[in-house]
Formats: sequence, structure tokens, C-alpha cells
Amino acid sequence: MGIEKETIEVAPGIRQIPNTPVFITVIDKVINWARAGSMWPVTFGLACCAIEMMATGASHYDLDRFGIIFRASPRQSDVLIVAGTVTKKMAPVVRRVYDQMPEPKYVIAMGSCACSGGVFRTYSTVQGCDQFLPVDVYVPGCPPRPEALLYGLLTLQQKIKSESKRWGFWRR
Amino acid sequence: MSPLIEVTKKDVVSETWEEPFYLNMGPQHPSTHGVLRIVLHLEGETIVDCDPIVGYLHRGVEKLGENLNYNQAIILSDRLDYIASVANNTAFALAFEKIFNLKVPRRAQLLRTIVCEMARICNHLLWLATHALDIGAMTVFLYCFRDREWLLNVFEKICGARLTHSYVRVGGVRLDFTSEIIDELYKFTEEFPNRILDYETLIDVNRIWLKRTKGIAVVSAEEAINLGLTGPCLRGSGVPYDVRKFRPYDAYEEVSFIVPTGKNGDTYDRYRVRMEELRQANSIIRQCLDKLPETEGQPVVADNAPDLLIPEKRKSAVALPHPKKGYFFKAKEEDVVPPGEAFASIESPKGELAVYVVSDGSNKPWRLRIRTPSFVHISAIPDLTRGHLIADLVAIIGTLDVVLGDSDR
Amino acid sequence: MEELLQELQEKFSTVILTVETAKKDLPTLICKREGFLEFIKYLKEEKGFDYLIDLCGVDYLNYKYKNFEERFEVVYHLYSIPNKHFLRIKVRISESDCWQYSVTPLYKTANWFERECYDMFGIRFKGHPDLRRVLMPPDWEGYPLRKDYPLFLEPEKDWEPYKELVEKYQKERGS
Amino acid sequence: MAGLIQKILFLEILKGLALTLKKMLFARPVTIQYPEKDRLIPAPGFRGRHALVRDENTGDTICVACLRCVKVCPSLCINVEYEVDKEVGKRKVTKYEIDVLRCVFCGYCEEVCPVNALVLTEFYDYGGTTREDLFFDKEKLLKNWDEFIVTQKRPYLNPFWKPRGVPDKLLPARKRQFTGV
Repeated sequence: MGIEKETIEVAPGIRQIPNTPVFITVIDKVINWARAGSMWPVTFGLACCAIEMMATGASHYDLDRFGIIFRASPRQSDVLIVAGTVTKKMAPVVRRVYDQMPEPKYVIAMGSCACSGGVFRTYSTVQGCDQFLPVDVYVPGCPPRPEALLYGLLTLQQKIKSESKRWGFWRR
Repeated sequence: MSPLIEVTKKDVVSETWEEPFYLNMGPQHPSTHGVLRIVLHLEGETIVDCDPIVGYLHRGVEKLGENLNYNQAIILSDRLDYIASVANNTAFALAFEKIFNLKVPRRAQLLRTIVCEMARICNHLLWLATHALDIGAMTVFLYCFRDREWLLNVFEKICGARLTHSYVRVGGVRLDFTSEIIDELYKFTEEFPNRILDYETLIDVNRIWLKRTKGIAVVSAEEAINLGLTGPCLRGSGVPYDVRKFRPYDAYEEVSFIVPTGKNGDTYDRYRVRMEELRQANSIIRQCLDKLPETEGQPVVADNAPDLLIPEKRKSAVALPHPKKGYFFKAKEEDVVPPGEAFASIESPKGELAVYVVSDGSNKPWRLRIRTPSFVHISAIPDLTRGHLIADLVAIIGTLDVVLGDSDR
Repeated sequence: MEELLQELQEKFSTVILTVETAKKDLPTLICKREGFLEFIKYLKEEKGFDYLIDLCGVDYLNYKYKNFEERFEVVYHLYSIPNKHFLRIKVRISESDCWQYSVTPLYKTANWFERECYDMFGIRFKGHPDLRRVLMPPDWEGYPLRKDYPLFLEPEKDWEPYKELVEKYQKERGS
Repeated sequence: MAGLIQKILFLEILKGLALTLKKMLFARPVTIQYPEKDRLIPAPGFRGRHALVRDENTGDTICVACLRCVKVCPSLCINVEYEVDKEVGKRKVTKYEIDVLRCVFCGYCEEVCPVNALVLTEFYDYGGTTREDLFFDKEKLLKNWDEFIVTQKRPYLNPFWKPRGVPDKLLPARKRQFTGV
């Protein structure tokens, strides 16, 4: 193979043509890199975990370091952090917010209640938002520490980086 | 959904040629502090009427509490008003202690008072942060969260959790303070008044802040009482009603503090009351800390406090006469908990939080009723917003300091 | 406080059934539904009970120490801010005749409390301006806080829109 | 007059700006550089990931299957199965499962445990991409303990095992003499 002989591997999957600023890589990698670097979650606080989510965005933990900026509109965001208890009355609304988000979209279930209903095994609580949403990352805790949410977001970044072929609208 | 349609149908008959304009706000809205939904009836930009719709966070706490034992029910209280959860713990514990006829040791009372006031500071800081953010001051948000984080770290040292503490238990508290925590709190109380000054420099006389808050949502004293407003919202209207003074609980009788009141009953006054309460809470913590060494070494749980795991049944032997042996023992089922009812209310940071318990003798409450301030405050929104501009609605929701977990239960 | 109770008992002897003085908790008055409205109006306007702390329902189905027939109780906690008086008033309501007079015209606070009580127990309030469900969705079936309502609903008995949502998602995932 | 000057010169806004400038220049940044630099170690007693204490002699859990934790758990997330060893007359745990996604981290389980077999460790950042990742069985719980205890000084004593200030009368016998593992 000509490419392998004439280029140097600078990072896994990225090759450089010697003495030029030209790099060769697969398009998946570029797209995933861009996506993972700018995950914009929608501000959707439901209950207790929303306070910790705010704390994660505030001065002590500062989500902006990761390129994560909260957006108020689902149209401009690509991560839905379900932070708090989802009740049956709320479930259609959560789903609508999710449906409004553009592809690709990811869901983080934050806290016990969002993951599985937690202590609220009652008539009005949804037993885990994965009953009607495809959840990518579960973060346990009641509520999780901001670090745990950060860990969840980083896990999601890893997941995005390992994806492949999730970029062509014609492929689906 | 259906309530909106109902409202529309009702008013279509109005004679004016202009169609009524309805606007839905929430439940996913960044400034409704959770999942509050408000259907607004507008005329231009003026709010003619509005209909707050709650229940998007109704988790069935009251029903669930009837299926858990008394100590487990305290866990649920954390998730009501999650910003100041120790205050809720205390309200529950006070009501349950009345049922159990317990006397809380003095050290536990002092500790409870300290954590309650810490919760008040946490709550007011978060309120200030979000209220300012709604009105448009970003810096205050960051500063408040910085200081709140400090207190949360202290909470973490006290009981191992940042938000849902479950620190208070029936008959006392779960853990004693260490000397490290006391030192940290002394440091905090020393520094905190300076931080309040910082916030005040930023917004107290700021012309934008004044324009957005003065004369907004004015409530007279009678109106406020009739609407059931409590806490800072009532005191902003000049009524010095404070459960800590009127029906003292825990160690509030021993400490001296002022109940700040406002004059005009507008948003700005309520803001001033809360800022003053921050100072008072700081001084209460200080006074309690000074009293702590007197009680050094005392237990923090009453001797006859129920175990965390309250047994479902208790059997005791009763001696009955027997024709041949003289007597014989018969097992008799006893009530685990004295039957009866109890009502306890505390001054939670948001207002009066009352718990009404009915016990039927088993280890679970028969009825657990929680009167939460936010529920009442949300019900007052239509009366407060009438005639205001739509932009002021955000300030009004902010000034009432509602938390939907508290309201919907 | 004692005097007040005595006075009330004399004046409203037809309304008040029993008076329990504060042993360890609060002075409690058990009232009849008939004439209740006048009684509470008197309390508010003459005796200064200006603040309704709480209004709630209690379901006494199969209660162990029950000594009355009716199933429900509506409990009012009244407070007088100027006099610092505390009063608990109970009105018993039977299941077949499940309604109570509304106090919303007197206390604006009662508006949502009564709606909640209706939502959770199905007790109707006569004279309430806008009695509809407050916490549960408007088309929810049953009254959750009644003792015969289950704590956890079986999936088949779920609220209709939610059931549809879950089914739709499961179909989506399956395909 | 003074008010007018204040209005024209934006004095109060300038004051606020001066404060923020001062903070920007002189105050210490508070941001925790979480994954790269700082890993804050929470205070002892933080209620984080669950673990079962490993008995150093037998290598197994020290749980005696009294089921107190199962009964006290408000969210019903603990499941314990045991068999009775007929010769010794003791119970032996065969299955110990915790559904972490249900847990509310109240710490009641570690407080009622008579032998201090269960602990909520100070380990806080973890997560999973499936529900099964966060369903801890006995092996996983023991592994959690191994991972956790190497970061701690021995003997390790969780504050909830022997709550400070709680009179001895209220504690089970084994807890009173307990000094740590």
C-alpha cells in the first residue's frame, strides 16, 4: 500500500504526509472529534439532580472547559440530560423535547430517579426514562456528585468517539 | 393538552372583537425553576389572567410515605424541597417525635438549628443566583454558587451527602459534628458577611435591578395572609409572622435574632428581607456554635428513640390466671407506635412547612400530609401577575422562590 | 384559649359535636357539615383566625381505632396571627355523600388545597369556583390517596397517554 | 443633586464593575480541574459506591444474612439470598445483589448492619452504558471493596458504622467494640 509507505502515523488512525501540513484520516474520526468536542446539552431540569447539574455548570466545576454549553432550546442541542424524576404526566413532554432535537442526539439519565425510578415506586412515577427514551449513559447517585456527571459526560464522549458511520443522512 | 383547550373554550364567547391570546409557558422553560407550566392569557403584552399548571413532578410522596416506616419516610422528605432538605427532615422528625413522645437531647437540638440555618443560607443563595440570572445578572449567579459550594462541602463533611442529607432522624440527628466541622463553620461565619456585601454591591442599587424589582407584584399584608403566603414573601409585606418566633421549636428559643420585614410588599422588599435573613442565619449559626461546647459529650439521639428499622409488630407477654397452673402467659400484640395525630410546622427557608401525621399504631404513618410553601405560593401567581407585563412574570416566579418538587410532592 | 373554646361551644352548640382540648397536640373541634360555613365565617371575622395553614383530607377506611361511621375527614388547621391561637377543625364526610362546603370565598389559600383534596380523595367542594384536578392529569382515573388505591399501578392500568408513549417506543425499537 | 450625579456617571454600575475586576485580578480561581488535575477526595462518610467488606481471613464477605439491610432499605434495592449451614447452624450468603440505579444513598443499610459488612464507600465517579453495568452482585461488590480500600488508610472506620454521638445503648454489641477493618 502506497499510503502506508509514504505517510507517518502521528496518532492512532491519523497519518501525515512527511514535511507537509497534510493529514489523512477517516471522516468518522473528524466528525466524531467535532461532536465530542462540542456536546451541547439542553437545560432541562426536572428535580433535585437539576441543582447538581447547575452546580456542574457553575464556577466550581465549569462545564465550559469541555466545550459543553447549556442551551435552552432543544433545537440547538444534541445531548439531553434527564436530570430528575420523570413522572407519567411529564413523560410525553420529555419525549417531545427529545423528538425536537436534531440528529445525532444522545441521552444521559442522571440520578436514580431518571435511571430507574429510584425510591419512587409509585403510581405516578416512570420507572426509568429508558422506558421511552434510548439512554446512552446511566449516572447513578441521588443526586450524583458533579464529578459523577462529568464522568458520565466523558463516558459519552468516549462513546461518541468510538462510533462509526453515523453521519450520512442517506445511509438510514 | 386538555386544560388549555378548556380555557380557550370558556373565553371565546367574550364580546370583544379581539381574540384572546393564549401563550403556553413551560414545562420546559429555563426560568420556571423546574417544571412549572403556566397558561397565560394576554392582551398585548399585559397579562390578563394566568393558569399555573403543576403536577409535572408529582411523585406520590404522601402515598409512599404511608407505605414506609417513620424513619424511612424522612428519606422522602429530602426529595421534596431539595434545596434545603435538612429543613424538611426536621419538620418530619418534629411531627414524628410528637407521635412518639420523644424529647430530643439539647445537643441534637443545637445541631439541628445549625443545619437548618445552613440550609436557609444555601436556599437563599440559590434563590438569589437564579433570581438574578432570570433578571439578567450573570455574575451574581457565579458568586452565589461559589459560596454555596463551600456550605455544601461542609454538609458533606457532616453527613456524607451534598444535597439529600437525611441527616435528621426521629429523636435526634444521625451523626455528631467533629471539631473540624466546627472550625470550618466558624471560618464560614466569619467570612460570609463580606460575601453578602459583595452581592449587594453588585445588585442592591443597580438601576436595572431596581427597575425590574420595584413595584412588581405588590401584595398588601391582608392580601398576603389571605393568599397564604408565608416566609419572606409574607414578611416582605410587613407581617412579622415567623414560626421560629411564634411557635419556637428546637433551639430557636435560646438564640436571639431579628425577623426582618419589608414595607411595600414588592419584589424588591422581598429581596431585601431575604438578604437580611442571610445575615440573621449567619448570626444564629454563630450563636449555636458558641453554645456547642457546653453540651460536649452528650448524646445526639434520645435514649428511647426508635431504631431505624422499626419492627412491624411487637408482642408482649400478658399473665392471665389459669385454673390449674395458677397463671399462664399469652402473647399480646402491642402497638409499635402510640396512636394519635400530630401537627408540626417549621419555618423552612421558603415559608411555613407543616406536617400532619395520623398514626394507627403500626410502624407506618396512616396519613402523612405535607403542607408545602411552594404549592401555596404557586397558587398565588394569578393574583400577583394580573396586570403586569409578560417580562415581569419571570421576576414574579423568581421572587416567590418556588421549587416544584416541594409543590408537587 | 380555654375561654374561646367554651364560648364557641356555647354559641355553636348545634355545629360542634365534640371538643378535644390540647392534651399533647392542638385543641380540636369536630364539626357537623351543616352550619359549618357560618361557623368558620364567625371564626375568621370575629375571632381573628385569619390564616388557614392547611386543609387536607384523611381517609379512615378500616382504621383501627375508628369510633365513627363516616369514611373521610376534612381537616382544617387555622391560625390567628394577632392572637397566636391555633385550632384544628375536623369535618366528617361519608363516602356516599362525598362533598363539603368550600371555604375559598373566605380564604384564597383554600382554592388549591380544595382542588388537591378533590384530586386525591374525590371529595367535592360546593361553591368552589374552579374545581378540577391539580396534581394529576385531568383524565386520570381514580383518587390516588384513597386507601383502596394501589401504590403501584400495573402496566395495563396505566394512564392512557403514557401507555401509548411506551408502546410507540417499543415498536420503534423493535423495528 | 447627588442622585443626579450618580445617575449620569453610572456610579453604582462602576462600583459593581470594579468589584468584578477586583475578583478577576486578585481572587483565587475556585474551579476544580476534575479529570486532569484535581480529584477531590470527599470527607470520610461520603455515601458513594457500595461495597461489601472482604474478610481477610476467608476472602469472603462477613455478612451474616440477618436481612436487616433488606428490610430497612426504603427503595427496596437490596436482594439477599442465603442458605443455612446445618452443621454450624449459621447462615451463609449465597446471593447479595444491589440495584444501584434504585439506591437513594441514604446509608441506612450500613447503619443497621450489625457486623458492618456493607459500606457506602467514598468512591463517587462511576457510571455505565447499560443497566446491567450498575447491577452489583456479590463479586462486584467485593471487587469494589478491593478497589476502594487500597486508597484508604487502615484501619478503616466509616462514620456510619459507629455513628458519632449515638449512645452505646442503641448500638448492637458487635458495633460497640468495633474499631475498624
